[in-house]
Formats: sequence, C-alpha cells, structure tokens
Amino acid sequence: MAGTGKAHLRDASDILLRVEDMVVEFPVDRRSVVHAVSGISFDVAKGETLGLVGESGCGKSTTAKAIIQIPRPTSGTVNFQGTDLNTLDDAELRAMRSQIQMIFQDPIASLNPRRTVRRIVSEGLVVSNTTVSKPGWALLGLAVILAVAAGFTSLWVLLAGLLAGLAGGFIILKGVFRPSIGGCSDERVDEIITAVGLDPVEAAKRRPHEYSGGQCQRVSVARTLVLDPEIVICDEPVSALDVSVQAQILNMLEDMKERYGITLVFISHDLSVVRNVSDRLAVMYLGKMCEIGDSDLIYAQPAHPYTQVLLAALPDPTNPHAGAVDALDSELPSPINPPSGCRFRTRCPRAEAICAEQEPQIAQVGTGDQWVACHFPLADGS
Amino acid sequence: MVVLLLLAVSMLTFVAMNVLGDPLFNILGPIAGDTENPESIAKIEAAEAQYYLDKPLPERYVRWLGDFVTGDMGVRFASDGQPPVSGLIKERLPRSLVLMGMAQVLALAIAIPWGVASAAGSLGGTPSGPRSWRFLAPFFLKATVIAAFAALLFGPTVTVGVVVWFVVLLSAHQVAGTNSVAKRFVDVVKRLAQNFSSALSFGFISMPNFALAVFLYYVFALKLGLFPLRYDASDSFLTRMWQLFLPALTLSLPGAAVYQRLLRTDLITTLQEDFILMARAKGVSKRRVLFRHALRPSMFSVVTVFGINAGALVGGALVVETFFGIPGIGTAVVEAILREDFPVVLAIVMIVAAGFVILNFLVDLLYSVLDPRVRS
Amino acid sequence: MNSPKTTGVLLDVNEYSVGFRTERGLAQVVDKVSFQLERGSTLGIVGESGSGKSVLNRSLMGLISSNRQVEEGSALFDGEELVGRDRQNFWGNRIGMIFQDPMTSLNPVMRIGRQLFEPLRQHLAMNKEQATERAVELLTQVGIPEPKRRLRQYPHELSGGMRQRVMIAIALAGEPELLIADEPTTALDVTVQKYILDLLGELQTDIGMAIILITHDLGVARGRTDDIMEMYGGRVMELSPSEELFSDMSHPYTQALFSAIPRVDQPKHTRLTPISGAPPDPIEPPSGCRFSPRCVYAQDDCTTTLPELRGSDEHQFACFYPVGTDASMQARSTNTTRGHTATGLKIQTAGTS
Amino acid sequence: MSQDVSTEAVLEAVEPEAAQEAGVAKKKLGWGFWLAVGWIVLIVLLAIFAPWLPLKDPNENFIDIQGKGRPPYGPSADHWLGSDQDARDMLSRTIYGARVSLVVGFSAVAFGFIVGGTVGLVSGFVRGIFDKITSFIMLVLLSFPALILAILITSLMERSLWTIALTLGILSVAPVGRLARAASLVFAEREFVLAARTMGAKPSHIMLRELLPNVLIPMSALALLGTAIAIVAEGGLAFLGLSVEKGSTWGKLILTGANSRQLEEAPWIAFVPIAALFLTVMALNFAGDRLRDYFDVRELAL
Repeated sequence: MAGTGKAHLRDASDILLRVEDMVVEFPVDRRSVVHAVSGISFDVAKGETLGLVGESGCGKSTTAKAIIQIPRPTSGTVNFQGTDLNTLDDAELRAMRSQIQMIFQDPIASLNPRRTVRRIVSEGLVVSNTTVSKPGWALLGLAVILAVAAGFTSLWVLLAGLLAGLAGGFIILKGVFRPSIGGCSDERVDEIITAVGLDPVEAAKRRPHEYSGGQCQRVSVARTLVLDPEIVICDEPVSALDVSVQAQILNMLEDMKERYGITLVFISHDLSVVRNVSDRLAVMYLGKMCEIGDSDLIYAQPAHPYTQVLLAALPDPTNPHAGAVDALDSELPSPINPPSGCRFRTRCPRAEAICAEQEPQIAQVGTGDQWVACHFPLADGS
Repeated sequence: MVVLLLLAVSMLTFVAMNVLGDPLFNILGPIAGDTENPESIAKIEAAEAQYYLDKPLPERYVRWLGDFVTGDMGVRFASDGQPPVSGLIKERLPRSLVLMGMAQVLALAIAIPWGVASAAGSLGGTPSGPRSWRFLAPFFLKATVIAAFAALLFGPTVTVGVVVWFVVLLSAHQVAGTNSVAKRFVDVVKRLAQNFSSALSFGFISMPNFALAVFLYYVFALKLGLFPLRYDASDSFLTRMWQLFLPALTLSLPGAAVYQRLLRTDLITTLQEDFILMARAKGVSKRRVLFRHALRPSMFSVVTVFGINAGALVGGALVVETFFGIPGIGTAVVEAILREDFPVVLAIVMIVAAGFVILNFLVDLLYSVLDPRVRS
Repeated sequence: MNSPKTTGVLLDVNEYSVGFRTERGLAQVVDKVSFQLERGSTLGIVGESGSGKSVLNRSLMGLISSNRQVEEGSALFDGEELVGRDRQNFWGNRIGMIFQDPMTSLNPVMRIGRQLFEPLRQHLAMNKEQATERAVELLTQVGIPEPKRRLRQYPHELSGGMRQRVMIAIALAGEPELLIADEPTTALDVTVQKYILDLLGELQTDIGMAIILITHDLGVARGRTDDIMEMYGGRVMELSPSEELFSDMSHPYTQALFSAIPRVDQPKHTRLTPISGAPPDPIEPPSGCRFSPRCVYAQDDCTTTLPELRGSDEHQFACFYPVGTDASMQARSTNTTRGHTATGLKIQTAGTS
Repeated sequence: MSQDVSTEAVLEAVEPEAAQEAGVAKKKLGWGFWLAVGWIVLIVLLAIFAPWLPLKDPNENFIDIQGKGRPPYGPSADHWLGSDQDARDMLSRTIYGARVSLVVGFSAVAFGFIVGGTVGLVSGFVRGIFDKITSFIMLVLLSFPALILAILITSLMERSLWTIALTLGILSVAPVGRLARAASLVFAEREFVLAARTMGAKPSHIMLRELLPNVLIPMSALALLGTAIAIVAEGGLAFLGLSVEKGSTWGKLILTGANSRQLEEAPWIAFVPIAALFLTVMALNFAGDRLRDYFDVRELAL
C-alpha cells in the first residue's frame, strides 16, 4: 500500500478533476502533526462516479474537504478543468464554488434550522450571483450611528434612537437581503424541488425540523443542483439513513446524475452502497491509496490484501467473499506517527521485511483499469 | 497572560482616578483651591512632592507600580498622619475573605444536595416504597424543620396546622398504592413541591442581595433575635464568626440558587447519557449512580460560574458589609472612592483583580482534576 | 457462577405491549409481541428505527420507568414474572446489557478498573484482590492485550473496538444468564464489527448464556443468530430460524427490506427497489396491518383486520398474503392491473417505483 | 417539571423517530410566562404614564398630625401603601422610582447587547487576531469587580441618569460579548455554515444570514435576564448612595427604609420598594428562563 506514484492517472480529454500528490496535515501541538492524507492522486472523468472507500480514520472525508479547499491541502495540486484550485485566492475560488458542490452526512444538521426549505434551496442563487449586501451594510451602519448620536442629547432620545436603529436594521436586513429571485430562477427552484421528490408548495412553508432525515437529504441535493454544478462530492450521504430510505436516496442520486449530467465523488465506509453507486473505486487506508480502478474488476478480484479483508468482513447477506479471510485482530495505528514503508504492514497477513523498508509504488494489475500499491498483490484475487 | 491582565486593570484604574478625579483637592481639601495664601501654597508643594503629583502621569504610574510590587502600597490621602495603606488592608482583608469564603462554602453546601435532589426525578426508577426508611427519614426531617420555623415565626396555632397537614400527607402516601384519590393527592403535592423548589430558586436569584439582607436581618435578627444586631470587632473569635454567619448566608443564597439551577440542568443532561443507562443496567443503585457517576461530569458549569461569580461576590460583600456594618474591604473601598483616596482604591482593586485571576486559574486546574480527558 | 441449566425456556414473552401517554394520546410503541428464548441460544431482533425493537428490550428489563409508561401482557424470566415488578435486582446479575455507541457508554471520568469492579463487588461480593483478579480474567476473555495496564486507563485512551470489548466484559462481570446487545456494532468499522460479533459467539459457547442481538442490519443477524424476529411499527412481522428467513421469507416487509439493500454481488448501478412512504405514527397507526400503506400486495382486508401471527411453530408471520403463495401472486396481479394497492400506493408497471 | 423531562428524554433516547412521531408537543410557554410578561408590561406602562395617572405628588408631604399623629403612617385609605417618615405617599414614590430603574435597566442592556453582541458574534466567527484582542479586553473588564468599577465611574463623574445607564451598559458588554461569542462559535461549527461556504457565500453574508438569526433568538432570551441584572446593579449603587442624584429609584427608597429604627417601627417603607423590585426582577428572570427553555438553548448556560 502507501501508494505514491501516479501511473494510474489517465490523460483522456474528458478528465474533469485531477488530484496529484495531495498532502493534508494538522498540527497537534508544537512537536507532532497528524498525517491525515499523505500523497493521494486520482482523477475523475465527466459523468463518472468515483467511490472513495475506507474505514474511519483513513482520510477520505479530509480528502473531500481538501478538494473544495475548506481547509486548503498542505501541498499537492487540485486541477479542476485546467485551473489549479490551490493557486486561486479567496475571491476567485468563491466564483468557482458553484461548480463544485458538497452533500453532507447528517441531513438535518446541514440545513439552517431558522429558514424555510424553499429559501434554503434558492439560497444558492442569492449567494452566488448577487452583490447586494454592500448597500445593506451601509444603511445598517448609518442607522446605528444616527441612534447613538441622537442619544447624546438625552436618555429618552437615546432609547428611542436605539429602538429606531434596531427596527431600521431589521427591516433592511429582511428587505434588502431578500432580492426577488429573478423570474427564471423561480421556476428552476420549483422544478428541481419536484425533481428530487419534494412538494414545492409544502417546501415554501415548512422548516427542516418538520422533515424526515431522507427528505432533508433531498433538500441538500436540490440545493446543490440549483447551482448547476459540474461535480458533487457526497460525504457519506446515506450512512445516517435507514435501509429503505437509503434506497430511495441512491435511486434519486442516479436519476439526478442522468438528468443534470453531474459527476459524483461518493465517499462511504459501506462497500455494498459504493458497489451499487460507483463506476470506479478507490480504497484508502490511513491517508494512503491502496487500490484504484474499475469497480467490477475490484469487486470480482480484489488485488490488495486490505480490500480483501474489507470484503470478507462485510455483513452483506449475499456476500460471496464472506469469510474468505479472518478478521483483523489489531488496532488501527495512530496517524501521528504512522508505520514506515507500507502503512498496512502492521496488520497485513502477507507482510514481509521489504514492506517495512520500502513504500510500494502503484502499478497496473493485468491489463484492465485496476491499479494496486502492494509488494505482494493478490495475483489471482482468490 | 495573568500579569498582562493585572497590568491592564491597574493602568485603567490609575488613569481613571487621576484624569477624572482631582487628587490634590482630595488630600488637602479646600486649601488646595486658594493659591494666594503662602501657608497653603507650602502645603500644596509638600503634598505634590510626597505624592509625586508634579511628575507626568506615566512616570507616576511606574513609580507606584514599583512600590506596589515591593509591598509598599503607598500612604493614604488623609491629612491626619497618612497611615500606610497596607496597614488598613492587613486589618480588613482577612475579615472580608472569611465572609466571602463562608458564603461560597455555604452556597455549594446548599446547592449540591438541592441540585441533586431536584434532578433525581429525571432518573426514573421505581420510587422507594412509602414504608422504607429511605422515604420516611427525609420526610420526618422536612416535617420537623418546617414545624420549628412555623413555631418560631407564627406561634402555636400555625404550628399545629402544619403538623396536622404532615400527618394527612403521610397517611395519603401509605394509602396511595390502593386508593386513587390519595394517589392523585400525593402526585399533586409532589408537583407542587417541585414547583415550589424551582420558584424558591427563582426567588433567591431575583432577590438582590441588599433586599435579601434587609429581609433576613428583619426576620432573623430583629424578630427572632437569633443573630446579634451589630458586628463588634473586639468580641471573641467565636462570637465574631457567629456575627458573620447571617451576612455570609445573605451572600450565599443567590449564589446557591444559581449553582443549583446550573447543576440541575447539567445533571438532567448527563442522566440521559448512555453510560448512565449502562450503570443502571449493571445494577448500580440509584443513589450511587447520582453521586458516583452523574455528579462529577456535571460539575463543569458550576465550577466555571464559581470562578466568574467571585467577581460579583466582592460587589455583594461590599453591599452586605455596608448594611451589617462590618469593617471589611468592601466598606473600605466605598469610603476610599467617596473620598477619592486613590492609593487605597488602587490597592484594593489590584488585590481583588489578582484574587479573581488567581481563582480562575485554579478553576482551570480543577477542570483537569474533574475530567482526565483535559489532562491528555 | 449460578448453575447454568443448559436447556429449557429462559425468557417467555406473550402479548407484551408498551405505550407512552402523550398529549396527542397513547403512543403504542410495542404492540402485543410474543416470543420465546431458549437458554444458551441467540435471538436476532431486526427492525428499522422506530420499529420498537429497543423499547421492547429496555422496558422488558425495566430500565424505562416513567409514570407515563403503560406496560401490559406478561414476560416470564426463568419462571418469574417481570411485568409490573421492580426489576432492579435483575440488572447486572441475571440480565446484562451492552449498547451501541462505545464512545458514550463508558463513564468518561472513571477508570475502567473501577467500572469493572462495581458489578463484581455488588453481585458477587468480591473484595478488592478477588475483583482485580477476576477483572483481568474478564478482559483477557474478551481479547484485550495487557489487561493489567488497562484497569488504570480511562475510556478515552482506548479505541472504539477496545471500548466495546470492555463494555462486554463489564456486562459479563455479574455473570448474567441473558445478555441483551442493543446494536453492539453499528458504530464500529466493518473489520472491528466482525471481530466483536465473532467474540460474542465464542463467549456464548463458553459461558452458555442466551443473547438477544438487536440490529437494523439483516446481514449482521445472518449466520450469527439461531432465530430472527423482524419488527415493524411495534409489531412482530416475521419470526423464523435465521437461515429459513433468507431462503424462504414469507412476509412482504422482509422481501421489501431484502430487495432494498444494495448488494456486493449485483453489478454497478443496479436499480434498487426502495420501500416508498415512511414508518407509521405510533399514536395513530394505520388500521389493519401496519405495513399496508407501503405494501405492494395490500388488499382491502389488509386495511381492515390486523393479521395475527400464523404459520408453523418455528416460522411465524403476520400476513394474509405471504410471499410465494398463489394468494400473494393473485394479490400482486390485481394491484398491478388496477395500477395501485388497496391503500392507494401507486404501482409503476415498469417496476421502477 | 422533572417528571416530564424523563418521558421525552426516554422517547428521544430510546427511539428518536418515535419521539417525533409520537408528536411530543413542543414545550409550551405556560401560564407562568404570561403572568410574568403581564407584570412587566404593567410596570412599564405605570412608569411611562405615571404623570397622567391619578397619583399623589411623590414629593408632597401629607402631614396630618391631628388625624394620625407623627409620620410614618401605615397603609390606609388615602395612602394605599402607607407613607415614609416625611409623610410622602409610598405608592407614587415607588411608581416614580420605577421610571429610573427600568430606563437604566433596559438602556444598559440595549447598549451591552448592541456592542457586546456584535463584537462577540464577529469574533466567534472570524477568530484570528480580532478575536484574541476583543477576548482580552473582555477578560480585563470581567476581572474588574463590576460594582467597584461602577462605583469608581459614578463617583468620579456627575451622576445623571445617562452616566449610570452608560456605566452599566459598559459593564454588560463583557458578559454579553462572551455569551454571543460562545453562541457564534457553536453555530459556526455547524454543517450548514460549512455548506454556505461551499456555496461561495462571503463571510459577511454568512454572519448576517446564517449566524445572526440563530444567535439572535437565544440572545433575546438572555436580554430579559440581562435587564434584571442591570436593574439589581442600579439598586446596589443606589443602596450605597451612588445612584441618580435627583429623583428617586427603588434602591434609594430601600436605603431610606433600611435602618434598624425604621425597620422596627415602619417595615413597609423598606418592604414596598423591595417587593416592587423583587417582583419585577423575578418576572424578568422567569420570562427569560421560559424563553430559553422554549428555544431549547442548552449551549448557552447563563
């Protein structure tokens, strides 16, 4: 594992996003640093769904957030349609934001509780293409200054001034900031709300806490679709949902993909969900890439020992790999000082001496789109 | 960080006193005004020299700081022999510290059992049987205390009424199992008791300490004569402690109510945690779960407010000392401010601010004792 | 160790119901559930959230006690009636329980040793040395390396998997005859999950205690339980030996649940068949069978009469049109021809709902 | 009250969805809340319209040696709440006293909330240097014993209504600022703020549209508690004789009635203003606490 190397990157024309040698580290205290992501490279073609799979602590969510630069990666390039996002300053980055969107794991927490669902969905339009807030700020500031100045004369005037300032500010806040969304976008908002399976009339009245988890996740999807994004990164979108609702959301995601031609990066710890959703698949362990390639190939013949262990442990009722290899009886090493060489070696049933000294490079398995970073890959993928 | 804070506080007070007030006038009184007659001019120069009033402000501040750090808090603004400030502090500070210390201890001693009792209901679990001693003991305790109060305050007729009421309530408890009227009666009383407890805690929070002082003084000192009317510095140690008890109680009740409400809210949140359910599923008794498992993780906001409350406590002590006539640091600072005797004010403000900062530092240490996660 | 009678029924529950009085009326969260648990066997209780599976077990154990709770029916634990009695003396020494989230199920400010000693001292009256020695034994039994050192550590110093093992050790300390595991591995990673489930299996064979494994994941229940009881809307939908539930499922809800799960052996982008609609409201449940509003086979009698459990002794189900019988084929075809079920659920002919 | 908590908690803890489905009604505000609000409205109206009410002149002495002997007179037909030692009517003095106390209370809180609230909100979201500086300033203000600082300012400047209100306002900036910062920190970590940033929202937009509405609600519940504290602080100053020179406030009235001789003979002189102050402060506290529970603001323990 510990896959450095970029042999698996394709140079086809329709590559939308290309991440090279991305490193993300968080300082813990003066001396030590958490190596959350240490040199990840992958690419995503237009219309494709890339699954990012791994257990908790493998850095998949950190990778997702680093792609949209919240926070920015420590090093490495994130090339989106020809521009490296790392080099953009905040303003330029904000202009690109509408093209890369994100859906979160906790459906209810990712929606502002104080606003109606329809307003949340249309928020994207208000935010991305209006610069209305400048005059709003000026008016609010003026109102407060006026109130305080009047106050110097006598206390009653101060009180009246403060109240007037507050009321004025409130009206400004409500009035100026709620520009009437342009004609066309009203239909677009309603169209998308219906597309994700919600009722626009209902949505205009009700707030997030009046919706179930599944419905809230539909709102999140609608909110991103309104901006007509190129790529949507889904960070464990269905993990918090029940099986029956999970199926509804996965079907809806597939429909939205076809209808709006969006590309998905789907992050999950559940291999059966990823199997259903993704065209290509990347398996991560402790901040490194183990295996990447076409999902049919990998699920049929996992090349990396870690992928095999994951598949064997899966409690899916009809799992052909069940019990192929016994469970790992050890703990995940700490990301503050990860093992040398291949990071899986401390738990890998096939580890040899070389695994500790030398980091395995990513190499192709056979002739298909399957790449693995391991000194002793499972040739036959038993 | 702590030093920086103390410097900022002292600078703020120093500037305020000098810029806003008129130090010269405070030292010499009206003489400072008439600059014609030579004799007062001499006095003015002498005072200016002694208090370095002729020097520019920053220099005077540095000079004052130098002295203060070495323990010499300068001399008071007073024409009669300028006794050193530190003498005043030494005499009055211990008295106030005892008063405030007693108040905080009393506040916690009242708040913790009261908070735990008011939160215990949310733990569920079958209430102890009406005949078990765990039910009867607190019941009789409450009954006797209330009856005693009634006897002292309202005389025999009311006391008899109270006793009858408790007998009825006890028999209702015994019968509650079978007859539903008694059960409903018991539930109503229990609900009223809970409402009374939260109303009481609200009452203590809303009662400002000066109003509370007047009220307690009226009830306990004037009417019941339980407490002495005046504080007398010359009395024996024990009587002085007893004299300090009522003011300390006045100071502690609002604090106790705040701590009780915080502890109750935190306890109710903690009691919903999984590890409490786990403890119950282990067979741990209700009392042990409350005190051994739930109390410690719920003490956080009480400890935080304990630190912040110290600042407010000084203000409270000031009011209570003035009302009860206790010559403590509170009365000293009020007199000093009124007379703009600013070395005294500066010294007291510095001591109080230092006390506040050090106490909050100790509170932070207490966090790591309470929660090992903070240590790592 | 109390003498482990190896055979016979340990827990016999019949017509057991739990409801909560709320402003809007009685929320019937568990409705007339009946099942039996042999000594030393494992019962899997499967159901989605809101199905009542957790409330059933926690109220059986008497952990939920509020004056708004309404308990009916009977539950005999080793012959003693549980319902209506104060069950505090059962906790820990006769019934043990472990919970879902290892992060919050151990007291964060108390050393692991002390949390282990509590049941040992209380139920087995052990002194300090005996308790320490027994604690080390228990920790080794659940597969924790360097047990002595662990006793002095705090929960936050251990990983999720380790903490779950400590919780199992604590639950076993009182040597209970029944261990209730409420979603024990939901919060854990797949690899650690497999180890914990294997561990529970081994412990059962060593100690011979009965286990109730509560989970929302059919896969977790398969192969690790002797019988599976499936719950929906507070009622039992199907109760059968675990293998038989998968090979010859009878209740439409089991079939719907099974077809909604994404499977590793299906090719990518296969269309899932979700169960449309949402779980029932316990205060105003749908009349008749509670799954009828979401069931593709629903006929008129499903909406009027509440189907009782039927079928053979081992394999029971609560449905008039069990899957695979020609009655259900007939029901399905009538619904597809008229385009909707008796409860108004639309049936897309192309099968993509 | 605690018994209800356990049922919702049970339902929530045991089956989260069941709790929502069981339609557990949102905690109502209850009759206590409306009673408290009623009292506050009554006091505010009385204070504002005092001159037009059929009240006796608060400073006029109604000496009636023949009829009732030497003042102070007990509560009687023409003096409902009795009179003080100079035979002035206690009822009208208390109502006029309310004018100052309430004005000081509300304006101090208004000042504290505008200044402290804004600074806290911004520093909670922006963090960085601005947050460090403002937090240090607030810490300095907090480590000053509030009452001593108040006495310091009032004794040095001429004590008009305006200076007292401003002083208490400055004092309330620090605690309010810290609470606003805590609230802002809590909400800034929430995922919907991260979602807004991923949609390209400017920091100013996020603060105004995402954080402010969420922080405003809990802060408004605290405003009532803040007013109560400000009124008590003004009372404290008045009790030490440092409040407004002209006109009377509740604190001053309590001071005049509080020496032991007065208490012995005429306890109502002290207890009338004490009752007025106590009821108002309790009403404010109670209403504030109910609002806090209603909006379920657990993160902002006062």
